[in-house]
Amino acid sequence: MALQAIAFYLLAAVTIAAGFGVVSARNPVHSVLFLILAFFSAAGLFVLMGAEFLAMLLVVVYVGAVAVLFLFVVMMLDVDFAALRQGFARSMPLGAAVAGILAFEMVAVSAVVANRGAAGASEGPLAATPDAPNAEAIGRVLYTDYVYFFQAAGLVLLVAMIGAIVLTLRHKPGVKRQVIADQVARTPATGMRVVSAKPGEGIQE
Amino acid sequence: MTGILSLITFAPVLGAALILALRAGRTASPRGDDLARWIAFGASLATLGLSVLLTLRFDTANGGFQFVEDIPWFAGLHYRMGVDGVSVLFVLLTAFLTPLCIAASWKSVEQRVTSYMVAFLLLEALVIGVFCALDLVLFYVFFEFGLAPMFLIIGIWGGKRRVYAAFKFFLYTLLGSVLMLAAVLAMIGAAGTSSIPDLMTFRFEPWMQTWLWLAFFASFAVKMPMWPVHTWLPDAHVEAPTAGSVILAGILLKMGGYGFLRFSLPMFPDASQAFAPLVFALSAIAIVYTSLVAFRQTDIKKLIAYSSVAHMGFVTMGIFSFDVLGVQGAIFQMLSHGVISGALFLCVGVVYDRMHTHEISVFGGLVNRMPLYAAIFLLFTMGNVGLPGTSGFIGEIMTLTGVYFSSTWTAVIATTGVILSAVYALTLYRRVVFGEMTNPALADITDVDLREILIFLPLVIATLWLGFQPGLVFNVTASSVDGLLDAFRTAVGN
Amino acid sequence: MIIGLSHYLAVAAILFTIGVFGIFVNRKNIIVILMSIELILLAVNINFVAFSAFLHNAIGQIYAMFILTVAAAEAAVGLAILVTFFRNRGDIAVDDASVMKG
Amino acid sequence: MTAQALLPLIVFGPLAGALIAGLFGSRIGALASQAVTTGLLLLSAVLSWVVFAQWTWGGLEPFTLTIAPFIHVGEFISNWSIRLDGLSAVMLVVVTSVSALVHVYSWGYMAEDPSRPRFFAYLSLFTFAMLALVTAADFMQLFFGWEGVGLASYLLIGFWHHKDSANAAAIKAFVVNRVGDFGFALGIMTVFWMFGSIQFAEVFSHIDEIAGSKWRFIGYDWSAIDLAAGLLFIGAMGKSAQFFLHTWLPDAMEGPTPVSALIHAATMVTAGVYMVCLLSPMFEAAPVARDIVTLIGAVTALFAATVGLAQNDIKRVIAYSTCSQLGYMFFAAGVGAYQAAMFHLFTHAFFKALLFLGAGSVIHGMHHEQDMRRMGGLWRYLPVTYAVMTIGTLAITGFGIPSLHLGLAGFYSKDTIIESAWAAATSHGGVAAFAFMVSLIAAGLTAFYSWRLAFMTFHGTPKWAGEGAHGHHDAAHDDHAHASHAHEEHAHGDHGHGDHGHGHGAHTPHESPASMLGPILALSVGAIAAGYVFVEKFVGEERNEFWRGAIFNAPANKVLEHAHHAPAWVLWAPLVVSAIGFAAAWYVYIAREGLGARIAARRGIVWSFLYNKWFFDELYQATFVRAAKLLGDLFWKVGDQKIIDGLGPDGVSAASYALGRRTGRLQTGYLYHYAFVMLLGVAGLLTFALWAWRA
Amino acid sequence: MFATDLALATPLLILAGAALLLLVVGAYLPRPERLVGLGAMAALAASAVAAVTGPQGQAFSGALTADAASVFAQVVICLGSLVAIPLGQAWFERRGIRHFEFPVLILLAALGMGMMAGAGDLLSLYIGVELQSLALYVLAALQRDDAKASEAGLKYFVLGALSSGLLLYGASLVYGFSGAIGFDEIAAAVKGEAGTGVLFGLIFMVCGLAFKVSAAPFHMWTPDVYEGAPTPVVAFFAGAPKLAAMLLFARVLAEAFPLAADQWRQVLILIALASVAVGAFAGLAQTNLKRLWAYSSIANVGYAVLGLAAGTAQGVQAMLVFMALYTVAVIGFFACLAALSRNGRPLETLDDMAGLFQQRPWLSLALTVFALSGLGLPPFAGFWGKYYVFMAAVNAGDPILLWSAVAALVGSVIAAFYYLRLVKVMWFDPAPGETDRPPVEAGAIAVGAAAFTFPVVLGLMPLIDHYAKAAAAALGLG
Repeated sequence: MALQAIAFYLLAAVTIAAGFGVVSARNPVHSVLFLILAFFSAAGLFVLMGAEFLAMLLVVVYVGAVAVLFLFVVMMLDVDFAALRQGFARSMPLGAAVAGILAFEMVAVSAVVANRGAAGASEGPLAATPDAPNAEAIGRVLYTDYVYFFQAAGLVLLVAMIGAIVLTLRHKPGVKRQVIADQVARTPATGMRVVSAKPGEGIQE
Repeated sequence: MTGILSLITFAPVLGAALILALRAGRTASPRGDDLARWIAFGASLATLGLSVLLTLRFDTANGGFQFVEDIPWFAGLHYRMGVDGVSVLFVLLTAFLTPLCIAASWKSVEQRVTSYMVAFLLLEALVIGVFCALDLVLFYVFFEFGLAPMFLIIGIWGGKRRVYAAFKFFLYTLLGSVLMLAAVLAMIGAAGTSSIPDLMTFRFEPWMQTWLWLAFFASFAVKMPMWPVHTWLPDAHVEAPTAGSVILAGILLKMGGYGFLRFSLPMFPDASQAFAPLVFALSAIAIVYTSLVAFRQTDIKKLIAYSSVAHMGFVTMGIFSFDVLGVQGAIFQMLSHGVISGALFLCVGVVYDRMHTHEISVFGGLVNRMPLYAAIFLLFTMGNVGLPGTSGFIGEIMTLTGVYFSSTWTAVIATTGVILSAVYALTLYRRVVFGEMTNPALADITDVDLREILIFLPLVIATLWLGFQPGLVFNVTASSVDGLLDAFRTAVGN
Repeated sequence: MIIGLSHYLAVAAILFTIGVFGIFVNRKNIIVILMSIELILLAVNINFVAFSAFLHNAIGQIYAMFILTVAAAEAAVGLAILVTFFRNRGDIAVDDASVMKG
Repeated sequence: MTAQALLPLIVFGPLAGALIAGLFGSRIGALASQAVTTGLLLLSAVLSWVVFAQWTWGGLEPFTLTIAPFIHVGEFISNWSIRLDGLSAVMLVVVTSVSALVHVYSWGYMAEDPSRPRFFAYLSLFTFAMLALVTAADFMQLFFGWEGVGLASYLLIGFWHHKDSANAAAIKAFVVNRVGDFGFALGIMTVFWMFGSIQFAEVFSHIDEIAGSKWRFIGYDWSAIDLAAGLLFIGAMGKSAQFFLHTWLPDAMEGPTPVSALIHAATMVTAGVYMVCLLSPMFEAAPVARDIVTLIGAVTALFAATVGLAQNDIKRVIAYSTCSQLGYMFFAAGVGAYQAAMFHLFTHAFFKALLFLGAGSVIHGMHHEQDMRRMGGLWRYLPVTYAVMTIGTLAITGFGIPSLHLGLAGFYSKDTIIESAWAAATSHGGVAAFAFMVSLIAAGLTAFYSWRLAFMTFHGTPKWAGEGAHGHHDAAHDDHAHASHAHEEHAHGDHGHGDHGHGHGAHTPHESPASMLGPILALSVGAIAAGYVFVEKFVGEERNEFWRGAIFNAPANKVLEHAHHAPAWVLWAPLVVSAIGFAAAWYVYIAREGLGARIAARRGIVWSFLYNKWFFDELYQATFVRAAKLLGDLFWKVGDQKIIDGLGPDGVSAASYALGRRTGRLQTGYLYHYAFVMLLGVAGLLTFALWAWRA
Repeated sequence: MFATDLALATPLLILAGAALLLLVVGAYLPRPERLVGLGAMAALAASAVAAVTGPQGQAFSGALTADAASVFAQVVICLGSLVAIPLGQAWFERRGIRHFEFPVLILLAALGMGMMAGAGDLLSLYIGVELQSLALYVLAALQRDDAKASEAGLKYFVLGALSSGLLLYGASLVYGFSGAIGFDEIAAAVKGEAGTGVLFGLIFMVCGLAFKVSAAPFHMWTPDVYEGAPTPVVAFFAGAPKLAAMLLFARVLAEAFPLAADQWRQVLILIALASVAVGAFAGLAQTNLKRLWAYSSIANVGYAVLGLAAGTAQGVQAMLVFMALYTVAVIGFFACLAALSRNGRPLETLDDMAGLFQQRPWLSLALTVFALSGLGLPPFAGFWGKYYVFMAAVNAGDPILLWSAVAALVGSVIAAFYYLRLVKVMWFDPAPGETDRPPVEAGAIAVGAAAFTFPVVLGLMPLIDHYAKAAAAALGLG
């Protein structure tokens, strides 16, 4: 139990510290790195709670894709970082105060009432389906009970795709582009021409 | 005869639609403008004809609602129309004044004639609707919708500060009205019906009556207007075109008094009685205060506008005397004021058309070049003063007498209005009509022409006829007023 | 010392606040704001997973999984918009995004 | 024809004339208008006399013709009707006779005026209104006539509407009358609520029941009937130009002189007296009101007489004289001698109309000169006028021999009043005693100013410009007169003479045409004989048969009986004081000609006080007019604009707009601010929830 | 079983299928815009028809509800989306932007809205909201070469994501403390006394949803986004999405927390009054009409929320009627703006509208109708919406609510000023110059919407009343 507690506190502290790092780092690249750290440690917390599949997902999807995407955009946008180092705003104390109140309320409510609701009945974190691995438990329902959401989530991703393309894809005139369909549709007949080269004359075009 | 009320109400709309159909989207042309004028005039005359028919067919012995139409609408609301003795004459007054207004605008409105005529006809329809509606929400719809055409009439065809005046008019009135809307909703919620006849017999809880009364009061007091919410009126009048002023003073102000009679008294009798001292105080203040203010005005229209406020003070006072004299007098005063103040504004319009100003100081000595005009103006000035023999007198003396018993104080203070009205009205007349003609610009001013005479003639006849034979009105209103007051007395228990 | 539900909720709450804080305290870089949003979503995920674990049902985890999915989509759209913005302005300073106001 | 058939003709004849002349005057021309109105009026007058004769000698019984309903609301019932009784019979002849004569007179007097149709229309309209007044059977019609004559008065005073002073005077007359009507209207209301009716007959029949009741009025409990009578009397004060509300009458002289004769001497101004007499049943039950009537009447009689001493405008002198005589009538009524009041009203109509028309003749002859200081010696040029004016003066001063019981008209009526006052004073003392003393003093003053007028106008050296060659023998005096005249012009802007500019100086005074002299002569007959013929009918032994209940005397009221038994000194005293007045006037204006002007030039306190009419105009100007203007401006510029608009629509809209701007500024365009606001919202709602839900 | 689910989801399936199909079509045809547009319109119409004619019940174990309320919403959503397509396509085309994706995104957004309208649990709530939101973010920034549009998109996105975070956080708490995500189950779990945790979560969810309907204090994005986003897009997302979000709002409150009505009513009243106040006051100082109408929409949402705050079936009905009528009016208004330009420059400020009545009488008449409707002048549609809302507030029997309604009414008077100013400018002021000939489709939509707002609405009210009542009844509040 103690080990679990140590692990929790460690991971929790890192998560929070990394989160703070994300918002306070002056260099956006550092922010991304902090974000990755936060994801990792959060994944650790997931494991502590017995959600291994989700922890995995977090690392793979988030760190592997989203965070890298961030990093990619940060690099791509060639922002003048020197100009961005102006740090926090003057009104930060007020903001911090309000944020503090919010945090206090949230934590307090969580702490005070956590054991009152439905979740409060249980003694500790347990796997939802003790007889099956985490991944399997999710997999069983995902395509049956939750097919509606599954499909909808697909459409969400589709929207994201369309959006990303519509917003960023540019058709610059005069740029030669690869047209795969054309390439695939190419047949020997169109791709090559048999020319009979007469000796001594070469190919005359 | 069922359906005649809808016909009267929507006849002007049909006229407006016809104008739009024939003129919409075309560029203005003299012939097209004339067409619009004639259609509007015809439509308003048709409405007048129907209204006269309505009044003739009206059974004066019946104190209840007549010519009732009732079509269910939605959410418990009905399209329900009907008139009783209190309202039928207001319908007639509206139908009577509108053709005169259109005729009065014949030459003075040259810009955007089509829109003007449409707005005017729409206004007429809505005002008639107010007086005919027997469903609370329907009433509110007509009551409020009327703001829009009036807003446009003031704003488009008005004077220099027309925008300010139009906004002031609209927002002032709207503020009062939304409070009334809240009360309307509360009433429907509490009584479960929006039918005015049903609500007239429904007894609201006394505490609720208080609030409802106040909310309705907010609206009607602004509309009347009562002191101290009268300040929109002078501005609106000064800036409005002549016909707009006529309708405003002649009819729109009456909607407030009509509202008191139709709603406050029968539906909230206890509150009405409790608040009568308030109304008395405000009325008395209004009469003295606005009369004194009128005395100091330098603009003819503003002066008449302030005098309207004073005259409406008699109306409110009379209504809340809960006495047959007071109530009958108040109704009479409203009708009479409709005719007289309308005529006075038309009088101003005559000189405005010629000089394009209504500053008093510009005029003087008009009698020398415009004797007929001077005579007409004099008659209505005397009507405004409340000279016996004109309709103005009857309303004043009746309301005063009605109030005298309930509140002698109020009557005494209000009676000073009789003196003050003479002061400001005669001073105005003197400064405009009498004296030497000193302003060279007036040298070529012409007397009223045939068209103007024909406009004034019905008003002259009405003023004098009602002055000598007020029974014309009282016979129509008597049964309904008696019924109203009987119910009131039963309700308050004495 | 038992690590209970409230511990996890507290971590999530703090992380959430940091995320929110990051949005309005960062004046210069929009991309950090996008990252702050990711932090918020992470906090929410911690919540869901924690509840799921303590409730002994899988709904929370599935919910969290969908959040992850949608968050990825959101990040994609967000970054796409950011790129558009950058192309128009040549910068991604937060203060730049204030043409429209009042 | 019966009286019932004649009465409508009498009443509506003038109306028809007014309408024809008024509406079609410009079409049918001046002459036709004059002919129609005058003809109808003459007809009316003749018929009135027929009716009056029937009443006086034919034993006609009182009746009321109902013509049409007027107002029928609840118990408030009024009809258009014609009431005939002793009072209205008297008034009918007075009104129609004087009016007819004035119509005729105006043919000559107004001959040069371009607006004659209008003038005659107004005159006839006035006559109609006056007839409606005197034949009213209820308070509403009474009020209708009351205000109708006010309207006509307004129109006629302002007849020369290009004259600013005339317009001002017209408004003043109307407004001051309105002040009276304020009381009148309240009085009617009191009557209505007390008696439940406004019909005279019904009201009078219930007086006994109501006599003791109280009415709470502006904070006090009043004896209801005193209150009603007192309020109604305020109306009478206005119409009859009694003290406090008298200021309009002298100014009303701005109107053409025939108007002054008809309206402001003979008829309209007596309406108040008529009303008090008509309401004698009420006043008999209202002792306090009667005392007020007596007091006001007496004060007016004295006041107006004193002011009349110092005036220079010929018409104004007569106007103040009228005012003073009306005071006599009122205190006569106040002491209970309603018959005497009516009698004086009757005789006064003749001689005062005579005086006015005579003055008009003088003015006409002098080419619209009205200032007596520029007259003098006119008897030679205007002999007929001089003769009739002398008759009028004798009549007004009440010349007659008490022992023979023979005199001019004023002698009978005025002496009856003085004797009645004496009678009342002996039985009640108090106010009546004051009235008696005043009546004697005023009689002396009357004699003084009346003779002063006669002397200044007809005797002495001519001072009009046409005689300028020998008028300038006393250069200093003349300059002085002019200077003082200029001063007067300056001090009293309302005293302008728009029309006389062309006139004086160029022509010799001339006698008036026959159309003017005829009516004057006719009136002089009345001034001589009216008293002698009717004294027994009106106030003598035959009075009860004559009035036949139209005037009510309480059983306790024996004033007239006592008056008939007044001691000799009371009978002789008026004659004596009149003689003193005559002698004084003779001394000042004939024997020591120029003394009057010198007294005036010295501008003593007394003289100034009198000349400026006790400073009433100034007082009213400084209080009511100024207050109205100040309050009007205050309410308008501060009340409406600053407070109501400033705090109301303008203030609210400005505040809203400012708030809108601020709210808009919160919308900085910065993302972080937006996020911060959202966070504030979350935090706020959470805090609210924790607090409100006690969770 | 699964077939039943699919049958119930038919309206959504039509949209999803059409979106996918048209995407493919668009990708492979050389000039697909018109075809895709027409196809999308057909799909929307079909979806509406399917919703009306289709069966009702719960699908996917309660994740999707097809009931009278969702049908009501679906019809409005489909109509609102339908008109946005020709409006937007023509508008973009005139600016040389040819996106066949535009109709597809509209379809997907409509799908998201459909999911929201039929959401039966916290998860479909979230995914529906996100589907719709993401599509809208993209649409807002669609005019990608326009700095304002991309700024609008950015702000919308960032704040929208924040609000999603709030919503999710709330959802997590609700889930955690009730143990379920289905609305019915939540209601069953929290019956009796709702715990603080659940209510805390509820507040977060309310905040998130308030953002979606742009209620104060979560409204800050609205003016900026309305101003920056392409006008037809604004026409689209100022209308139907708000109705969907409001219905979702109602579902959450009515189906998951019916017994906590006394608590959430207070929160809603606060939000409503704040919205009305912000909408009324901030609008006063605006000169840009799109911003102005943003504030107007904030105020209007305030009224709708007030109706919801009644916590009764009548309140829900009021909210639905209000939002339906408002949707038409707001689409019409922005259609007017889309139709109007002078020398190719769109008319956006108050001054631009000067003297419009002389030049474009029909469009300015339409704008007048929308303005008067906005200020709640009877008998325009806006009045009837308010009428229902206030009627509900009155009948709820809560004095606080009653006074709030009165306060909101007073707020409408303040707001009346800016509506009137628009009328004033168009009717009273002289025109600075000729306007361009308005495009047919925008003009037709504008005038049609105006005709609906007045007077057609008077005839249709019985119908709208009936269906809204049925819809409200489906939500099961008393």
